[in-house]
Amino acid sequence: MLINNGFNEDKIQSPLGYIWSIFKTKTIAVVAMWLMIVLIIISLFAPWFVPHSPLAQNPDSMLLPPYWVEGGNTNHILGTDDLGRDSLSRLFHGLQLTLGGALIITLLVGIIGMLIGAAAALTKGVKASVLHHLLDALLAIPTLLSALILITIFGPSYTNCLIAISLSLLPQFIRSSFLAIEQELSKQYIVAIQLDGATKTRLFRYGILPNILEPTVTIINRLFTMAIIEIATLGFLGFGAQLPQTELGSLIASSMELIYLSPWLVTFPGIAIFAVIIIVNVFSEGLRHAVLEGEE
Amino acid sequence: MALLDIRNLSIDIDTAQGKIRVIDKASLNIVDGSIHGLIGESGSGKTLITKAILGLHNSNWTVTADRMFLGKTDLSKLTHKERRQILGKEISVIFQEPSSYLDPSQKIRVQIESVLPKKTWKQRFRLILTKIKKVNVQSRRLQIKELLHKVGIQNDVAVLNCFPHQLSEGVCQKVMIAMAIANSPRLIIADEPTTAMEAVTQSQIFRLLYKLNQLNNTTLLILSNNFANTSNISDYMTLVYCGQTVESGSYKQIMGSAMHPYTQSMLKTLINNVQFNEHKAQLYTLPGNIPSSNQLPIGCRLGPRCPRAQKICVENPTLTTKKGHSFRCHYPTKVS
Amino acid sequence: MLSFLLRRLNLLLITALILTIIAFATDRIVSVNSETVVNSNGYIKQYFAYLWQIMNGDLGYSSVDNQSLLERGLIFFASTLELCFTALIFSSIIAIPLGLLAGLFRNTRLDYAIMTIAIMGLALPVFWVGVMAVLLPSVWGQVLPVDGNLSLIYEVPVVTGFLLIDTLMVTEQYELFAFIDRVAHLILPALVLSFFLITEIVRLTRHSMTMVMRSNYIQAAYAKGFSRTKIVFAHALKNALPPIIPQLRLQLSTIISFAMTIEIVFNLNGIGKWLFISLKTGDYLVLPAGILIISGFILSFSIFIEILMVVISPLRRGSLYADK
Amino acid sequence: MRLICLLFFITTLSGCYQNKALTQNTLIYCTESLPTSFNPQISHDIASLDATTHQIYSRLVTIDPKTNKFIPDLAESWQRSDDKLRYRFTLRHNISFHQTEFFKPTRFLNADDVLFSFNRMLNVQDAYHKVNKQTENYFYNHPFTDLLSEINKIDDYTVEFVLSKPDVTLLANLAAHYAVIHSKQYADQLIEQGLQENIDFQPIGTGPFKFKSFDSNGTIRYKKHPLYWQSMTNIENLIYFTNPSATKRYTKLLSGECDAISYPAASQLETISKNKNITLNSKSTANIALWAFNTERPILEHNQVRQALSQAIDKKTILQAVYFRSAIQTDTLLSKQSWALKPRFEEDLYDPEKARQNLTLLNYDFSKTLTILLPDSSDVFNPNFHKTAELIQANLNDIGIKTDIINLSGAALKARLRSGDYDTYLTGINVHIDDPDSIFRPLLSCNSSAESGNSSHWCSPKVQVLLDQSITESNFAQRIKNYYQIQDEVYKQRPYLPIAHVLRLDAISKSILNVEVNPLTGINFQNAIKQDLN
Repeated sequence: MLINNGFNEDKIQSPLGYIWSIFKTKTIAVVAMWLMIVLIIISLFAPWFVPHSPLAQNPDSMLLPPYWVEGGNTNHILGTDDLGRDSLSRLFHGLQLTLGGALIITLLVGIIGMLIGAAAALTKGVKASVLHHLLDALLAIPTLLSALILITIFGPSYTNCLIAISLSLLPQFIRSSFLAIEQELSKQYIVAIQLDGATKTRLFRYGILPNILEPTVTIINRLFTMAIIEIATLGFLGFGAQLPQTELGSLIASSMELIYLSPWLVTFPGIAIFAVIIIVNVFSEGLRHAVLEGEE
Repeated sequence: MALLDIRNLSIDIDTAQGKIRVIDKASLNIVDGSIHGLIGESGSGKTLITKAILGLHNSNWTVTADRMFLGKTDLSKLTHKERRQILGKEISVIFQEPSSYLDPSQKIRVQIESVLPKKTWKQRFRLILTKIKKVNVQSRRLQIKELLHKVGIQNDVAVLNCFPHQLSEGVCQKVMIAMAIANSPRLIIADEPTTAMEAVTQSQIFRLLYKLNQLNNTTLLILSNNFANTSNISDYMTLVYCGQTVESGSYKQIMGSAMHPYTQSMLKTLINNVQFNEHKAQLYTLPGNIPSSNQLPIGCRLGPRCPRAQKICVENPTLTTKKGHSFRCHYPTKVS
Repeated sequence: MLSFLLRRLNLLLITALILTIIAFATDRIVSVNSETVVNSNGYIKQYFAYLWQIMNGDLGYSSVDNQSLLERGLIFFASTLELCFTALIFSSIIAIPLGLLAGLFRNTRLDYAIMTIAIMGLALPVFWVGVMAVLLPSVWGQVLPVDGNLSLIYEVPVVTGFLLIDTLMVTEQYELFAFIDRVAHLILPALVLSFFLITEIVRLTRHSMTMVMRSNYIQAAYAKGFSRTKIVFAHALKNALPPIIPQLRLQLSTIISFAMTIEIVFNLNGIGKWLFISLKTGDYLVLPAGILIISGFILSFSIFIEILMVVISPLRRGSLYADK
Repeated sequence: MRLICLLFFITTLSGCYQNKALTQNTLIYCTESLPTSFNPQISHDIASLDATTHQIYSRLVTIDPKTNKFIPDLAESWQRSDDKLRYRFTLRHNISFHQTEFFKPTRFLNADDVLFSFNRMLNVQDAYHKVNKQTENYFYNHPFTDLLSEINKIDDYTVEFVLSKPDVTLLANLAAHYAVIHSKQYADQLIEQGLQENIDFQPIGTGPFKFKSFDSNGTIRYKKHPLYWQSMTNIENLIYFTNPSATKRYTKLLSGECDAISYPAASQLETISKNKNITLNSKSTANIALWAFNTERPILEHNQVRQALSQAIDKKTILQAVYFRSAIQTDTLLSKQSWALKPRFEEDLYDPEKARQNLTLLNYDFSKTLTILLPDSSDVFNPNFHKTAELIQANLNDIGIKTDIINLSGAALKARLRSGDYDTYLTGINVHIDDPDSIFRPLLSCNSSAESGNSSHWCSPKVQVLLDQSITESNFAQRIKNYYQIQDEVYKQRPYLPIAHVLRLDAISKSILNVEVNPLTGINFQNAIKQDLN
């Protein structure tokens, strides 16, 4: 049986198009992608989605269970907290802070880290070695500790928590992007570009950037995951978002004492964090596979 | 008598863009005791053919063949276990870049030992005895030493105690050959054994292979992209283009009366090297490029580049065989 | 070998110096915050004085209970290490076989199943799992302790700081019960910490195994007619496992970071809880002490691993002679 | 498969991890906070009292929990002189102090010890008077100063208390937590060693349990005092463990790691009362949660404004959401048990509409944002300040007042209080002595600072005079009258909005019997017995 019947007159697909065509075949990853888009939309436009204001108290319906449990009602799908505030609305707002914060951090750290990493990889001598040792030292400080230091200095607040997490994740990201770029630099075609007399920027833009897609997807995914976990952790410990703000971690912390009375209040935010991380990871894993297969 | 007889071997690979037929009806007939050259440009599918012979293909390959016999065993119908009995004992393989084909975490000694025939229980018992009583039995050490000497490694002790990354490519290849001949197989497949080696080492290796063929009567299948180099030691040759075996025959038949335009073009490059051209004249090549694997033409894959191609070439030509000289071409012509 | 050691030591020194500068800066800033230090000396002079203090093993004293921060910090850190170590063993036992299987049967259902479990491990926020574990006793009854280092019944004097060892030293008094109690207290937190570690180890093992199984020498081994089992055990494992260690080393600071959170949630007396409680009570001086203890450990441990790898792995011995 | 093995392993291991032989004679009490010292003379917080009063020390007299009458303790008997100015106490013989690693008593308790214990508080010249800087402590020498003129040793086993004026409260004072008896011999030994500070941190007493160790992780260990003169418990080791999280404490009670816990979270009460293995012990206290108005702020200067704001607060919801069942709604500073409480028709003020109208009438500036200051951690009198603040915020929002919640802890909070930079403050007061003065003085006295209680910065000369008069007032009826007047004034001026009187709660495993809880002097394990439930 002949498979290639007729001359293949399709245009040669662009690499990105090719990756996309591979990605499309991975159903789970595509589903994850759509879920991610939904999540991002929710976190961007949370105030327009929620049925109730996250701060609106209702003394008549305190500690309602979710609607499928006896005693719950459909007005509050996920029930209410101890002040009668709607859990679903608070969850959406929590997503806005947690997921939104993580996105901002990822974007910020991603760009800055990539630039510094590239600069470190492309320069040699004193500058690079100073950067190196500084990175070594910073990497030896666990992110939670550096976040605690920065928050102690600046004082606890949501913004400061984002800044602290960015700063504590930055060294890790620089290191990973540096390693990825350096690995790429040792390859033959980079030498060829260098021999062409390309400038550093040109080398980076055309030689390196298109070829570190796979490691970049991995480290950005990791960065994002860590950012979410850190935001929630700091929120939980009381160093992040302060109380009226409904960050997911601080939601869990503030409902902890109610765990025997209304375990849903602790369960749902945790599941939300869990789901967000799973979705992002499945998406990026699918993307990574597509990139890998595309390169093969 | 044919040691290896393959007819109409096809390999399809599943990719994201659908199935691609990478090997299209390749045929290979290797005479016992001969040196057979399988010649084609890089990416023409030589290695794929050997992988199919060895049965080392991935799960997303579909291998079909009308006939695939090694001596009297049908290679296409072997179970895993039966195949393992043949590999290493009846067919051995030598690869290009030999250092990467040696386990980096084991010393050469261990690696060679592992391919030697399995110890019987009696031998093992003796081995234990040696350790206790220092009884002098004919040890494996001696066996290994002999092997290494056979492939021309003199300082065997030093080499045996090395890790692969401490040795040069040439020595590694010799070790590989030593491991390949350890079980005196009937067929040795050498997959571009000299690529990326210095000229001196290259000729050493070739001489070694030639010697093996002459002394032990081992059949050799040498895969190469270098027509000039390989043709010198080959008794028979098969040319591959884009997964299709285009022509195959004895040295004399190929060199003297090549029928396929691709073979002829190869010969032209060879002859042009021997006879001096005019000053500043262009060296001969076929026009065009090798198509990429997802853009293969139908029918005769040389079609778009063939100087004699016609409409009918979009169909795959049938195999024509005359006195062991076979080719696939709609318009075969002998060039004087 | 000697020159290699010297070079490593040199790197260690420079990095350690940078760390002391960071710790010094933190110390100054938090001191200003708590309005205790008025020092007219120049910063450089102050820094050298601080450095001298550190060299003498003096990281200052707690402003709350006036105890030596170094001593307290080290005792707490020992507990943290114990947790990390238990979790590491725990997760290695589970994750390495899983990772190997996933790498071996890459892109099969088995692989997907294992990787799904692995991703879940990362996605579960540790503090949340810790909070949910609080519900266990109301479901299980008196089965597993969910809080604290050791049952208060046992009085174990601090000898090494590692409770697992210290409890073994009081067997005369409590037989093995103190030790068993300690192990029981470690189970839940170590399990939670292993979630993250399992993810990491499965990923690393799988990747390493995939790389090895794709490599030429495995192809060669197949061509030699070796059975799959023999190939995996004789060639693949030996090459796939060592690269995991340095990779895991890079995760050390993340692991400790997670362990610190777990300590706070499970109320374990580790360095994380110590820092947390001290910060809450306004004892900011623990921060520079914490930096020096934790980062000092991570640094020296990294160097140790690097040397160890050079000793045990033939491929890396090349770096003894030249930087590649 | 692996998971099943693991689970199996865990269950087998955990099944035997608790050793019955060791747990049998050990009682673990999990508390909310650490004691500040081990001397109830200088530390009056409930955690310190729980850890010391009944466990380490004895007093001359105690109050029978059943009859509420004074019964002898270290004093065998006492006589009052006819002029009601002299009380003569005969001490029990053969009372031994604790023998510990740091102190080996060579004699029994005698009059010197009693004299030393009281002189430390009363006599400014005493070598121990200023030890541990407790002179700044408001409560330190207050109850006795005006009451006693001198204490005399008649003989080794007789002590005479001479009052400056006739006063019936002496016995009550001697039964209070601060009247514990220390060892003079130990004090002398410490002076020799130059370790005077240790008297409050490595305590020696005559109580049923002797102090063994304390580490800053929050563990206090006591051992049974083998020479205790009263009936003995079967508890050899008494361990206190501090964990601020109520959920954690309850979890540990369930997992068998604690035998009793203090202050279970209000939200757990329902679950606890359903649990058959746990007894819930609740006692009403005078501890009160308050919302203080900073009267120095121009916007809150007017008492009508404070009244109106009080009307806007829905206390019922606060009680429901924050306290569940662990408190009683109140509108007075004094608890119902207090003899000085002025009976008043209990009215629920809550009327937001009227509050808004009143404020509008008063030309209240609605555009101003009110600040609500609150401590970061919970306290005995309020399990969740922030939630309370959020409810208040919602209430005020209903009548159109914007609020800002400011959450501070430790030093930052103190500094803020000192600076007076806040409009309102969520606070409360912990009452140690069953006397109205102990509530009124810190909250209302002009001399009391915001840190020590008067966070309203309210100073009324009239109330101050009444306060000072009442302490020295020997006529009980007059005293009550004075306190009624004070209550009227407070009600009118509203420097504070009282929210709730809190219950003292302890959850105790059914395996522990005979635990007594006195809301004023703390928990008592003297007669506690641990039994095997299985």
